[in-house]
Amino acid sequence: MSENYRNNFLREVEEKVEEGHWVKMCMQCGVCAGSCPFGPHWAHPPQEIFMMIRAGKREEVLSSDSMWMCTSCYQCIVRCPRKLPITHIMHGLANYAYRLGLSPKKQPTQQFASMFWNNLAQAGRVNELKLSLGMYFKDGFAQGIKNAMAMQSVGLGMVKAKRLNPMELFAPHGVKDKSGFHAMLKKAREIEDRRKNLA
Amino acid sequence: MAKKTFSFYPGCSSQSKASSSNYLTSTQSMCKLLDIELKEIPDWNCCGASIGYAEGGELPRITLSARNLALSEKNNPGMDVVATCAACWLSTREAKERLDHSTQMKADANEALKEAGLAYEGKQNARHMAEVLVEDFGFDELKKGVKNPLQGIKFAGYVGCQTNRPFGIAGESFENPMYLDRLVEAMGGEAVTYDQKVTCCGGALAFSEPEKSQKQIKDIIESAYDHGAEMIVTPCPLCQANVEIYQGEVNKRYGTKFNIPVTYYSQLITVAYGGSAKEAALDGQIIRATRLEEIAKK
Amino acid sequence: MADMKVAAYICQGCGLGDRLDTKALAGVAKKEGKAAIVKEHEFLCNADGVKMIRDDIANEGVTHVMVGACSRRAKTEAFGFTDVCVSRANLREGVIWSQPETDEAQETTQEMAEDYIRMGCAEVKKMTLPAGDPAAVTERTLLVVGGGVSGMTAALEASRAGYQVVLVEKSGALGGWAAKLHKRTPGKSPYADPQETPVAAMVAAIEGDANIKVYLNAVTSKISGAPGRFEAEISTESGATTTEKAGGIVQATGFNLYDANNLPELGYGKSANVVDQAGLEALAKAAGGGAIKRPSDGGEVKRVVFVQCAGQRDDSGKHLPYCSGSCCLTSVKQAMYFKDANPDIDTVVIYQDLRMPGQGEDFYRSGQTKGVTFTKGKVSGVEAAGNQCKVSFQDLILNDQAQIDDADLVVLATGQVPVSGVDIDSKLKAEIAAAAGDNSLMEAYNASQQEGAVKPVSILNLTYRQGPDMPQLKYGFTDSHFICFPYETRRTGIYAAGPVRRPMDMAQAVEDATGATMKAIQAIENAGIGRAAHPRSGDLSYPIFRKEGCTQCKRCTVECPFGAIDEDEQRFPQFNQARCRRCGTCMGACPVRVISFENYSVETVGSQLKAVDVPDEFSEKPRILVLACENDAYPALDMAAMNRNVYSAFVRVIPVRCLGSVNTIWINDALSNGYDGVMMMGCKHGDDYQCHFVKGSELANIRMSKIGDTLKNMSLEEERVSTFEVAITDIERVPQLINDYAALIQKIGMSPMKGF
Amino acid sequence: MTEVIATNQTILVVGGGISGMTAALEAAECGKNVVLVEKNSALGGRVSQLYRYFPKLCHPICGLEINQRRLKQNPRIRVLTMAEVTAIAGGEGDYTATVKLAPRFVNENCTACGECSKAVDSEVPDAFNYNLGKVKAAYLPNKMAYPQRYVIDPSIVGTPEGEKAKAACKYGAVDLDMQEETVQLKAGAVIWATGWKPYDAAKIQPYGYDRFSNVITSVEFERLADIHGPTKGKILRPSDGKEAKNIAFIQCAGSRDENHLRHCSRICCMASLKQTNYVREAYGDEGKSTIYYIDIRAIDRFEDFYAKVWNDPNVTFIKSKVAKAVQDEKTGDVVLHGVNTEGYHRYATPHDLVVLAVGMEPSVKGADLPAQIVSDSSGFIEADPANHAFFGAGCASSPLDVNRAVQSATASALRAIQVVNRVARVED
Repeated sequence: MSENYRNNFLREVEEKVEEGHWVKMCMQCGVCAGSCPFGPHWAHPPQEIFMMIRAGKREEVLSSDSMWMCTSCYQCIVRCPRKLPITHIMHGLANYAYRLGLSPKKQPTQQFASMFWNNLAQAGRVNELKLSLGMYFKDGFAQGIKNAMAMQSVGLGMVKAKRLNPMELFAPHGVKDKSGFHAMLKKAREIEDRRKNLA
Repeated sequence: MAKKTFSFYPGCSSQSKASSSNYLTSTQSMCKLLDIELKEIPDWNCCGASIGYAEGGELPRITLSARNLALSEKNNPGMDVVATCAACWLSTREAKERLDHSTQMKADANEALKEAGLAYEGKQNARHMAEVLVEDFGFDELKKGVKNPLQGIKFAGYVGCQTNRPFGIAGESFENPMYLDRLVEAMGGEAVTYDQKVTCCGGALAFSEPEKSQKQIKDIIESAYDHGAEMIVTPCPLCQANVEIYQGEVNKRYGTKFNIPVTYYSQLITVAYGGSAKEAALDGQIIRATRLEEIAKK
Repeated sequence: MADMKVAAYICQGCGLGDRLDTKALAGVAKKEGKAAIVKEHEFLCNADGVKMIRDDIANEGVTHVMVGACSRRAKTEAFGFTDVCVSRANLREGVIWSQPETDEAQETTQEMAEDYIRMGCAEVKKMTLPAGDPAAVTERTLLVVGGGVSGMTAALEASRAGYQVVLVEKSGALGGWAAKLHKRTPGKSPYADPQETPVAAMVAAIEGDANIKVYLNAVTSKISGAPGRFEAEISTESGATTTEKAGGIVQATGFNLYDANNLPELGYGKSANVVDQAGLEALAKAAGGGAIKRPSDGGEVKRVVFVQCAGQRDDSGKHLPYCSGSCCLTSVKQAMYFKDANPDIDTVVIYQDLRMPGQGEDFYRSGQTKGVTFTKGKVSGVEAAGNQCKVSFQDLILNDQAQIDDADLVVLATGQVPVSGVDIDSKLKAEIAAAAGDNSLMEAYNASQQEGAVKPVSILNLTYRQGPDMPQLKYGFTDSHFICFPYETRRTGIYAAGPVRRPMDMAQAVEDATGATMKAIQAIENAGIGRAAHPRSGDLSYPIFRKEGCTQCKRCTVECPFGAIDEDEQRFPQFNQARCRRCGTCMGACPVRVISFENYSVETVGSQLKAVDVPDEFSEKPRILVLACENDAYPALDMAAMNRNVYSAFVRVIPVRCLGSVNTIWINDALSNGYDGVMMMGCKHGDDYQCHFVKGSELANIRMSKIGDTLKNMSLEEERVSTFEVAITDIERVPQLINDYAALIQKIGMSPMKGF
Repeated sequence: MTEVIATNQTILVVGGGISGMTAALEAAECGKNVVLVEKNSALGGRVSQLYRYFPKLCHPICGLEINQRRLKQNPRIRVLTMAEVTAIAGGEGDYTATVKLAPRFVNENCTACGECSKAVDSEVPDAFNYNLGKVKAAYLPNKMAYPQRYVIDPSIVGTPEGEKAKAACKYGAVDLDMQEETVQLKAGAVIWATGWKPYDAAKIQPYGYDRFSNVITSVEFERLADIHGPTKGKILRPSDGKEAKNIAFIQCAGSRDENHLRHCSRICCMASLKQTNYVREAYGDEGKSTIYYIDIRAIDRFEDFYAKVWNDPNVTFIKSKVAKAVQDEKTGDVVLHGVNTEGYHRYATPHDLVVLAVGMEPSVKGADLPAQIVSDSSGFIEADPANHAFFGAGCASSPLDVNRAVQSATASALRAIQVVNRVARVED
């Protein structure tokens, strides 16, 4: 309890979380909470998360799955009377929680999000087939087959419309300068970690 | 009007045989008809979309777009960058704003780009194809080229999120942008008023939490139907894909009987300008846009 | 009156010619009105019509003009003759616009018009031209009581306008509350940071200003006189007393902070580390921009908690019920003291509603930018824990019972308590409350009257009959009750400024003091020419008092809403014209009718109501007298007429300055002259009173409640006299009231007093 | 040609609302000569369009009546209506103002008998009622109008309708040949009492003021409640004229918002609290009000008023900035969506009518005034030595309630008097 309402966590967020320095500007009007299309699914809406950060509720915030509800629709950003970049703060918190390993395990969007990144980071471009299959098989092979069967109609429809290419598995799209691309991302990560005293 | 040339950023989903390859095809046809030349950014990479955040983090994500912009500056100098995908445009423009706003961010990004032998200066604007149509042409100008007006077809202009917020098309409101409706009218079609025009389709959760996104999709289609739409038109590949391909799933989940075509503005223009169904990539529809096909036959 | 020559002019414009027999009206003016000159004109208010009247004044020696045309509220420029007495018979709004345009109505409409002509002629004959106060003098000096920012502002602004100033400050130095501040909240763009206080600069300006004479360690031990001729005895601590003359007074006596010792539950007095806002300013001053130390042990301050609304906005009845309006700004400013010195210090402001209006929002944002954090919560307690404090509160957003257990400093934002002297109405207020079943005030009052009870000390020590200080409005503040007229208090020529009027911050105090000075200077100028102040500004008439005949009943001295009337050595009323607002309440109060105005008197009204032709009781034409307040009821009748809202043709309306000026003799005369009913239309009274003379309508109400006996003696139904609260917007209600009353009269029947 | 006598000892007051009238009257009652310039056809400004004042719930036109009487009997004030200051040259103590006078097409012969209005058929939007209704194209600005003189709308001048009006006037008051005039006048000091305007509610897109008929502004609500308003004081909603008994008040509609007005407009909280009384007055216990707020800013004695409303069982307070309003096409009800942040409660609540407590912005931003004037980030005129003898008064200087606006106006009168007194001392 002694952390209660100390600014330690607020300072941590300001230092390490994308756009975290905005958190202190919230005036608790709640327009973000009311504007989010997935609002009802948030255990703690953005404005409440901001208050929790000021109240020093570190664990509760970072282990919450609320941030993972964000679909980047930007509704909150355009309505915020204090112009807080809420979408990015949510992404930033999610990313930070994930890096600390505090984010809820098996949070599906989190799995998808990291899968998506790894997918693009590999080839420089997204491989939609691998991505979808990856998603289906994230909970193991049997479940994967089930998922794949369930979505078969969709998949086939896509193939028929030439909008999903089985060959992607073997001859995927990608950037040519893979080494440069990888080096670039590696470097970017290094710098970010240095700036935010991460890792 | 004089020929226009842009540095083109198609994005992952608009590659050939990718989920919105029909967007690419119809865009290319549309540009031919409008005398727009698209110079693809060589060796462009994924923008990271907004979903990349978990693993990606801030700087790596921004660097992705920085690389594309750097490549464009290098290979397609003196042009605006134009994207067709909402997410690609948003990420690129957002990245550009942050890079240009923060000298440190720019320095850091360039430090990373150096590894790929590239440098970002910030010479070019990042625009969406819809902006080009609205701002560089304008509805009256676009109207002129119409050969086969889309007479009597009722469209629900579905703008969605990322072409609309936080930047949107200049002079448009976030809650009720009118440019798609005007575009539809310019092509001789009829635009219906409905209340889900800017509702999020939940694309980001389509894979991970389908029940959530499909609720969104249902609301959107329902409202479009209730207000008399027979076709939906959108500027965003993710919106298009979600709203079209999951209709079967939605019907299963909610016992509905939706079967409404979801098209791109580029397909409308191509058809209205006298392009063929093939040029408009109508064969790329999973739910056939028969009314458009009929007109395209003329 | 010597060589009075009455001329009556009857207009035929605006349909008067079509709807009325103006020839007959002219006949009435001549025969009954005894007008020497009577003229009709098809368009009286145009240049030609006005010229006609002017020529008669110039060439025919006309001294009294009766204009039979539109309402006295219309065409004032055209008919605003200043060199003769003018009465207006309201034939347009009062007759043809409020009566149906039908043949049946023709007869009663004409009768109405003829009566108004009779009334206009009768009235004007009783009027004389106000001569102004021959004794009018003025002293172009402003007395300012209180040397804080408000008082210093008043002094400097008055001097800049070319007036002399006497500034009296109770303490040994100028500056007041502001002098205790380390910094002030910003009063200008960009509203981002605390600013230097203006005290030093103002003190220097005052010392360098030959127009301003300053008395320190001094009080006003006695103030007598009136606007233009106040005399103030100024006593200094040393015991010396000097007398200063002044034309107007600004009272800027400021406030004290609410005593935090009343807040033990918030830890005050229990820990040296719990301070009020003044305490924090002292610490900040001591630190002189350096690190503020923890009072208990001089230790380093790492966490500060600001508790808003401490002992304010209190519904328990124990503390201040109001909001002081400036504490949120102050707490943010004080939090900045810490943040600007060392951003690592945590500063938390616990608030219920953050009240930083206007550009205060910028200051709020600036506080957030600097890292001050804000929590919507309600603090339940503060306890000392060694050199730190435990603050318990309900977090209203997160909805938990929370605690901050290591605060090095807790700052209580207590409120402003005005320094306003003696509540001269406390007994009256207690009586009113008691009548409403609440005895708390009466108990408090009685307690204050006990032997040895600490009596409040007067500030102004006015020698006024009605008490030594300014009347207080609420919670001890000497604010005006009016929204449109923030400076209209009940003491002409004396204006409250700054937090003694209303809790406020420095920026507002400066504005307020400048406005108060404006009013004081205006009072000085008005006094010089015997001109009335608001709301009858410019009025040169004043109460003329016939000493012989006065029974010394004191009603006038007690009832005057403005304390204008004192008592002389022989206990006769002593009128102070310059304090008088010309409402006529004294005239209405006087049982022997020895008080009157040149252009408004018992006769000007009495003669009108007697002039009305009252048909006999078989005519089925009752007569109802309407005495209407000229400020609200009369305009409402005009606007009702503009909307063509029809009302009974049996009423005859006489505008009065205020219901307070209504003398019961008018009621008696009306009834004994055979009127069937009297309606009195005045403004709302009570807490939210709308009477422009503060107490007029209330007094009238009290007087009329006593009229019952009179009616009994005349064996008349009590319904025959009724008072109504009317607002200026009642354009549909007023005609309805009239018609309902007319119906009621029909029901109870015609007055038996007719024809006696 | 309009004759205006003015010297550099004259005080020019720009704006004839309550602040301008007050500044002019206080100065004139101190013996100064004043020219009062008002761009509308009658004095009174915004307050004359209010039904009641907080916290007394008295009627603004009551004070207006007093001020008009003060004005009528004071020869030192010259009033110019339909007049706008277009330029000011010179310096402190010696200004020359250029004033543009728009034609009223009715001269001083007008007796306000109303025959011209009866004669014409064409109607124009009723500006006094925020265009909620229409008036004849020959009209009296309002029932309290000073000067009490009709106006012929330019739209009918040069048309048969205009001729009808002219023909109907027996007094030669209708003058259709009136031209725009420009006059120049001297002044020693200038008081800018140009007042405020309600923020354009259509810009607050989530509330759909431009799309939903049953979303109105707080100033429009005042007209609905007023006996002189388009509904004669009945609170009926625009879509279907149904009695609006369940009314939502949305605070900070434009104010405290980086996307709109950065400042807090100060009055809106009290205005909405006041308006809940209108609902009670009209419908008793059937009238329900809900106030959606961020902070209730009822400072000083206003707290009493807040406490009273707070204790009214028919009024609900929700700490929330409403996210979105949607009008139901069938019922006409407006559903408000959002989250009560006191403990996180999501709501989607239907109301008969939604009132936006729109913010206050200067009706002319400091930068747009025809003179060099220092103003703050919102365009309110600041007290600054660089403004020389230009003084802001009332809501031109800050978002203020009426009481504070009048205080400010009274203060500005003294500042102006200081200047002209200096001029006088030099001259004699």
